[in-house]
Amino acid sequence: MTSLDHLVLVSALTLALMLLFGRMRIAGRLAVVLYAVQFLLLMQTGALLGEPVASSLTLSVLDLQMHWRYDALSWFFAMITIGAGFFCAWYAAGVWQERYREEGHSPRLFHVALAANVLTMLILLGSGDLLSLFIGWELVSWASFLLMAVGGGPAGRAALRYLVYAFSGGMAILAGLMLIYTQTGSLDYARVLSLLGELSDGQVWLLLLLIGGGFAVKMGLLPFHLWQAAAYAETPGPGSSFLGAISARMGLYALIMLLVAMLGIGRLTAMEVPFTFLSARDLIAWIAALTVIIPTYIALQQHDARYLLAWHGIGQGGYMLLGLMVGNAVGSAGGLFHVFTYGITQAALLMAVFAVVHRTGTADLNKLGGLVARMPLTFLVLLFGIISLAGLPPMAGFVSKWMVYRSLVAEGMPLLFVAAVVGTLGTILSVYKLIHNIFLGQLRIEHEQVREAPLSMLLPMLGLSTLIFLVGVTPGPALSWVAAVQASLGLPPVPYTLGGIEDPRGGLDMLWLVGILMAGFGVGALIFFGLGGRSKRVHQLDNYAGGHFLTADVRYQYSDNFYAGLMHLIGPWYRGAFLWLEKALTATVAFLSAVMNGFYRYAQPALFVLATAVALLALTTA
Amino acid sequence: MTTWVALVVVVLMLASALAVLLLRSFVAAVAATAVVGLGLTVLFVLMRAPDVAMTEAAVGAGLSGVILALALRRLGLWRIEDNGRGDGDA
Amino acid sequence: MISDLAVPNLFVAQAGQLVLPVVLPLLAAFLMQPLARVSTALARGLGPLVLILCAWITAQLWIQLGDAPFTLAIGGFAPPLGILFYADGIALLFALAVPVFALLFWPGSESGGGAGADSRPGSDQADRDQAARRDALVLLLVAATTGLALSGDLFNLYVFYELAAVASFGLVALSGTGRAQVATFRYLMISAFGSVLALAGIAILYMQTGTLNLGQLAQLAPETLNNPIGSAAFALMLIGFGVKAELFPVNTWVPEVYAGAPARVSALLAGLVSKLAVLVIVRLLVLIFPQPEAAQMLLVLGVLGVLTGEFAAWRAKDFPRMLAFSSIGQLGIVFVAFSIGGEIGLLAGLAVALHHLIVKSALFGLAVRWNGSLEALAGAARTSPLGAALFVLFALSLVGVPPLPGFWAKLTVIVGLAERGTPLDITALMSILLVTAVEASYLFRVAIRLYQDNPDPVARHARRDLGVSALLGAVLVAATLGLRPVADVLGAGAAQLGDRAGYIETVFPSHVAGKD
Amino acid sequence: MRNLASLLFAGGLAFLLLTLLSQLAFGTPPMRVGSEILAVAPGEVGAANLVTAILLGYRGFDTLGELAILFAAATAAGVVLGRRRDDARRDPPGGEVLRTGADLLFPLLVVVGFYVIAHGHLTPGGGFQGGVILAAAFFVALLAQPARHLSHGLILWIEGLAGAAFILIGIWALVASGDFLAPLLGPGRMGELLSAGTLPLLSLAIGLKVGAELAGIMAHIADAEAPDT
Amino acid sequence: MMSLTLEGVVLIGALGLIVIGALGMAISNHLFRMLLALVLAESGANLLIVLSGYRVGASAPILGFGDPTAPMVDPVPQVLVLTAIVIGVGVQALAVALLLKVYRVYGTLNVRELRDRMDADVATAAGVEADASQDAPAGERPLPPVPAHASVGSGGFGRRGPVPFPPQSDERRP
Repeated sequence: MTSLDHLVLVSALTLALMLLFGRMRIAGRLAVVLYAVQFLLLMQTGALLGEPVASSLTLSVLDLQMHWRYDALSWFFAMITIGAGFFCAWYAAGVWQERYREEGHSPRLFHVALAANVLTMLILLGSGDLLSLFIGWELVSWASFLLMAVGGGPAGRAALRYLVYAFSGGMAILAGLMLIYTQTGSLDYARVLSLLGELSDGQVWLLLLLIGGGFAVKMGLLPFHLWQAAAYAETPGPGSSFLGAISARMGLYALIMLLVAMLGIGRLTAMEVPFTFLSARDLIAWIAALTVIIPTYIALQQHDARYLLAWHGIGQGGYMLLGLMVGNAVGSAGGLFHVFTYGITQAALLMAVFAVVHRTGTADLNKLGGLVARMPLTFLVLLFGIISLAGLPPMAGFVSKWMVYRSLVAEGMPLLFVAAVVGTLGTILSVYKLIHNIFLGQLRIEHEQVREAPLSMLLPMLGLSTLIFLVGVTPGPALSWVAAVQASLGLPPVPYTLGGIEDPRGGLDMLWLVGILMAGFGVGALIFFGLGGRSKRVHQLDNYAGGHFLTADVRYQYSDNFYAGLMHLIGPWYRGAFLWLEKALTATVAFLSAVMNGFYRYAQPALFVLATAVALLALTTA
Repeated sequence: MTTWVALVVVVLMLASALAVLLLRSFVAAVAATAVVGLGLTVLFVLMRAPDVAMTEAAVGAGLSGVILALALRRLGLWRIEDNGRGDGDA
Repeated sequence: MISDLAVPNLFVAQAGQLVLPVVLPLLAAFLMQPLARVSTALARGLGPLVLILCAWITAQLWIQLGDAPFTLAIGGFAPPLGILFYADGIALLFALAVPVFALLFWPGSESGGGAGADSRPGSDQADRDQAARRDALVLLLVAATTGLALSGDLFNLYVFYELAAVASFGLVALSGTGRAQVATFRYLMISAFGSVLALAGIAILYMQTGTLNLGQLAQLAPETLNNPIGSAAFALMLIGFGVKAELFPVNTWVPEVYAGAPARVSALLAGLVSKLAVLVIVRLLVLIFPQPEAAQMLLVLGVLGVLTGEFAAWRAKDFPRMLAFSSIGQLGIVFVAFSIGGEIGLLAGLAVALHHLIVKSALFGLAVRWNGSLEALAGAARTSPLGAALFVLFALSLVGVPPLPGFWAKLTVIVGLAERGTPLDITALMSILLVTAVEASYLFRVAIRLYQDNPDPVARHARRDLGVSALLGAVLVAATLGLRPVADVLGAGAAQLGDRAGYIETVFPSHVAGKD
Repeated sequence: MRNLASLLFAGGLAFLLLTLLSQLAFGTPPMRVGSEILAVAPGEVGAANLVTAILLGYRGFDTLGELAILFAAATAAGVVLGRRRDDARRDPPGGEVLRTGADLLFPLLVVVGFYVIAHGHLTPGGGFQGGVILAAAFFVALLAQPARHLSHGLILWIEGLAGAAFILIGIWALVASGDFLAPLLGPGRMGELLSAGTLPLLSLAIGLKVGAELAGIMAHIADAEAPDT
Repeated sequence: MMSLTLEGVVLIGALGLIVIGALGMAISNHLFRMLLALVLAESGANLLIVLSGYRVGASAPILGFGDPTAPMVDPVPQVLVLTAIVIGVGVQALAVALLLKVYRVYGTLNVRELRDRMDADVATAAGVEADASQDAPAGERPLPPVPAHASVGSGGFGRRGPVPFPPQSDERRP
């Protein structure tokens, strides 16, 4: 039994216990404890800095060996996974779970789904060969499907759509694996690695298309992104946070394995896209950039806070891949680091939104407003979150995004840089919409009695917010993990310091930056309070406009249809393109299905028998 | 000699078989089927298979015809003339 | 005479008793209707009793004699002259599975004759007669399928095949609806046409070799059948025996029949009978037609079956029909697998076939109650949660989700195809992967629907059907947990199944081998 | 369009089968099994009619399967046509001539049938042929008087017991000699009525079974409701 | 055929029967004629089997029936044919029984009329009769509706959840 075995066993135990006792009230807290134990066990494995930790379990099927091991990359993703599981279980453990039960859902099913997700992801991350990678991949897909589908109703439909995408992707991956298998005769990483160099460019392209495409589905990379927003947004609260924080990153993990660990950036750079001046790396980087831009602007026009954040999740994945495709120390570190910073950010944001939903019953941005007075702490969490999401100092998201930008500029990719900035612009606009429509403006009359989110939900949110801030101020420790991951992947490790990175061409020191920021705030506060600091708290409607006193039944401030002008300006050009693709595929399947059905409904089957007999006989005599 | 007999029988048999498909009257078609059975019986005899011939005579030409004819009655197709319902071949 | 010999001969396992699992159901079937006139209870109990006995005999023989393949010359006539039973591991496995599955899906009163659309309140006597006929037909089906598993004589195989066909015609017609009768007639026509072609194939084969014994045919095949004539004979027999095996162009009867027949009968036909027909084709392929053309035919038809079946299922509107189309697709995969040949191909084919046997039977068991349109299934999870959970389990395995057995079976097929790697194989591989995605889409559309809210869901399952499905589900889970031993057993079975020389050696022990 | 396609395919089938089959040496079969059986059958089984010797001896198991198929067809026909309205229209009874003819023909056909059955191992004929004749006798009686209540029960008993007898003879052989359907009672003297061991018994069982089966089927079909129009 | 031999003639007869039977099964519009065609094809197959055992100049395989010195024809195919004939007649009888039943239910045996009536039957009984197929009328429809899962989030970009209060921006665009 190695430490990895312990980890997976405890994770499996979590699943089993949730299956057995998930019905009980204590289950949520039990899950929190168990995730904490898993986290500690993971810390103990030492996979980050030392040698990869292998599992003692091996399987062989059809002469194909399967084994599992954790290296720094696995450790990094597993840490985020378990952490997300921990915080989401915590969020779910108290009031949320009881409300969920009252609404006629099964908390047990939810806990089971969450535990299954964590377990399967841990298995996937430990895969030591391509077959176990595929199996882990499938397991994760189905566990996510379970978590998405437990909500029922629209969640079920969204989950089904996800399933079709994910499973098609899985089949593409299997096809790619078989391609590798026919070429190398093995599915073992080491052996495949040694033989992969002999593949022709055409074969590598095919491989990229099949395996990369399959992995890209999970990551929501263009053009396979259509499923993600609805599926993530419709999932029950903590589940949605969990999925948003880490689930799609499994796709990134697998893509890293394929693109960086197996093929290598160098090979990608050397491969030219036929008939163009682009290399494969440029192509992927541009896909990533488009993935940043398009979903972000789609997020801008969402009217549902959950969907807005879910669409962002797709866009943020683009940054990560973009950073990795730059391939230098800072860029790849930025991409990897963004996995972490974005994970905690998205979890906190979704938790805040679901806290609002918990209290008000809606996530419709057109039906909310002014809640800052009622839910100040939630507001604070959301504020921290959106600052981080938008990539502004002093939050965690700033550090990772800055690293990506910087590497793009430093490596001479100005167009991609512009694309990334355009994406960030959209992010800023849309997160402003988010916080404005929920917390600012006029409080709705029906929300007059709304209270702050319950403590059991508030605590994990606040914990995550603190983490966002702390990582923002002192990214050093987290960057040390990233550097270890880079080392294990064979990338140049990022030169990190406690406050950021060190670079002769311009480093980053968040300690200084935050210090200056704080100093600015301090000066402002000094001025304010020095000048007396008088303020008076009044009710929002204790006011008058146009000579009339305000009444609560009239809306003085409209937040719906936010950015209508901007939307009009941008136009609808990008709206239908990918949907059209999806519909065309569906219609093709429907048409084929109708044809096949017609065959089986044909009234004179003897004709087919006759025709087949003739065909087969002709074949034999020919 | 037997070859010529066989040839005649085969020609007769194939003609009857075509008649089964082409005749509009089902009674005639069933009769043609029985003729095919009889032809088969002769061929079996020629091929030194008396047991088979006997069985074919009893079954192919006799029993099977009876069953089919009985079915025609029950199906309301027991009409010698053209029934005019387009039930024939297309 | 009897008193001395009866005891040792009947109660000590010996090869001669291998006929009993075929003969006893026949005996019971012959006596079923007269017995029903005498005592209804006796007639009702007779069928299950005989099945248990058959299973017991087969199991005994397997335990005591089954280490190596053995033969049984019926009537004591030396091999090429008389009819031969050949029992290797796979044959015995199927011979054991037949009575067990027949017992599990023994048609009860609710799926019996009375449920038809045009059923009128018949007299008690008529009902009892109908029940006796039904039981007799199931027993005939059992005898026929057991015979298919064991027989080592080409024409004997044909006879049992026809017996299985005729018995299943009767069983399908049981539901009594007009649609079922039309479906049965259509089935009968296709089947009979196929039989004509198969007979022509047998005639050609006999003309070429002068024998019907599979062992001797295997001996003679390399010199006499490895030519266009041999391939043509195989093509004809493939079409003939393919009808029940749901081979692509001769499977147009499948959806109507499975939708029209009582669900338990569909379970037997889709699960069991089709597998035995596949086994016959595989025996022919392995023993008599090892030439690549034969395997290629199977591959092409299998791929077409996979594509048509799964795509058609995508649009099916009712539950049994969806299962029927899915069954066509799955059997297509079985054919593709067997066409790969070699040990891996046989292993893959066996794995997919056995997996499909378990899963599709169980799904049809669920269809006893879920026999209507898919829309009507909304919310069915509320009335029968176990049924819905089992459906999800079976759907997962059918689609091929690790670590369920369905995944390993499919993976074996795919690896086998990839290893051979001709363009045709790659096409087959891609087709299988493509339709698997389609399959997941339609199966889980249903799964989601089962868990929808619906104030008026369909009736719950009868305890028996649910029990049978749960049992098969448990077998599936057990196979998942004990993957390695199962794989070993199957591997050994596949090795035996593919051992042409061993077959010949078993039928004609060494010194006769050179005999002409 | 469909007809054209069918014609083309049928033509193709004819052409292909002809080219294939013309390569075979019809008229000079290899006879691997056949000649061996011809050589040993008289001694092993003792039937003068070698076809019967094979039918009931070497390939007796096929014959059992065939009986089962016939039985299955009869049973299935029963399933399909099993329910009959009591008020359904029946055919009118046959005329005087037919009835008298039937009365004469019935015993004659029965006797001939049994004769054919009994001599199956000596001359052409046997269980099947005789059985068909028995069925014909039965059918003639039916034709003459359709309204007469058919004794389904009797048919059931005959077919059940005859089939059971065939199997029981087989099992007797299994018990006695260890092989199902092995020839018992010795070959006897070639050419005599009571020769060829159990073959005549089997032949009788087949005859009765086939006769009952076919009679049952015909009774079912004749008994089916006549169309209302 | 170079010279006219018995086996050649019979071969042509057998093939002719099989082909005519197959043709008949493929082109018949009437189920009864289909059955007759099947009978023809079966006869052809039987003839082919007997032919495969025929030996030029041999006698029937019955001892003491003909010339005792002459070789005999192969008896095995004859046995096979005996079996096949009986199987054939059984199947044929069952088919007749089915036809009677079908005719009683639908009043026709014409393939097209039958299909129309079955479809009508299903259409009227849709939702009422549990074991009737819901599938049948589909053949007449041009194309199936896009299934539910394909149109999730049909607005494209996941505008789901509660119905937005004002009409949404894109619907107001000029």
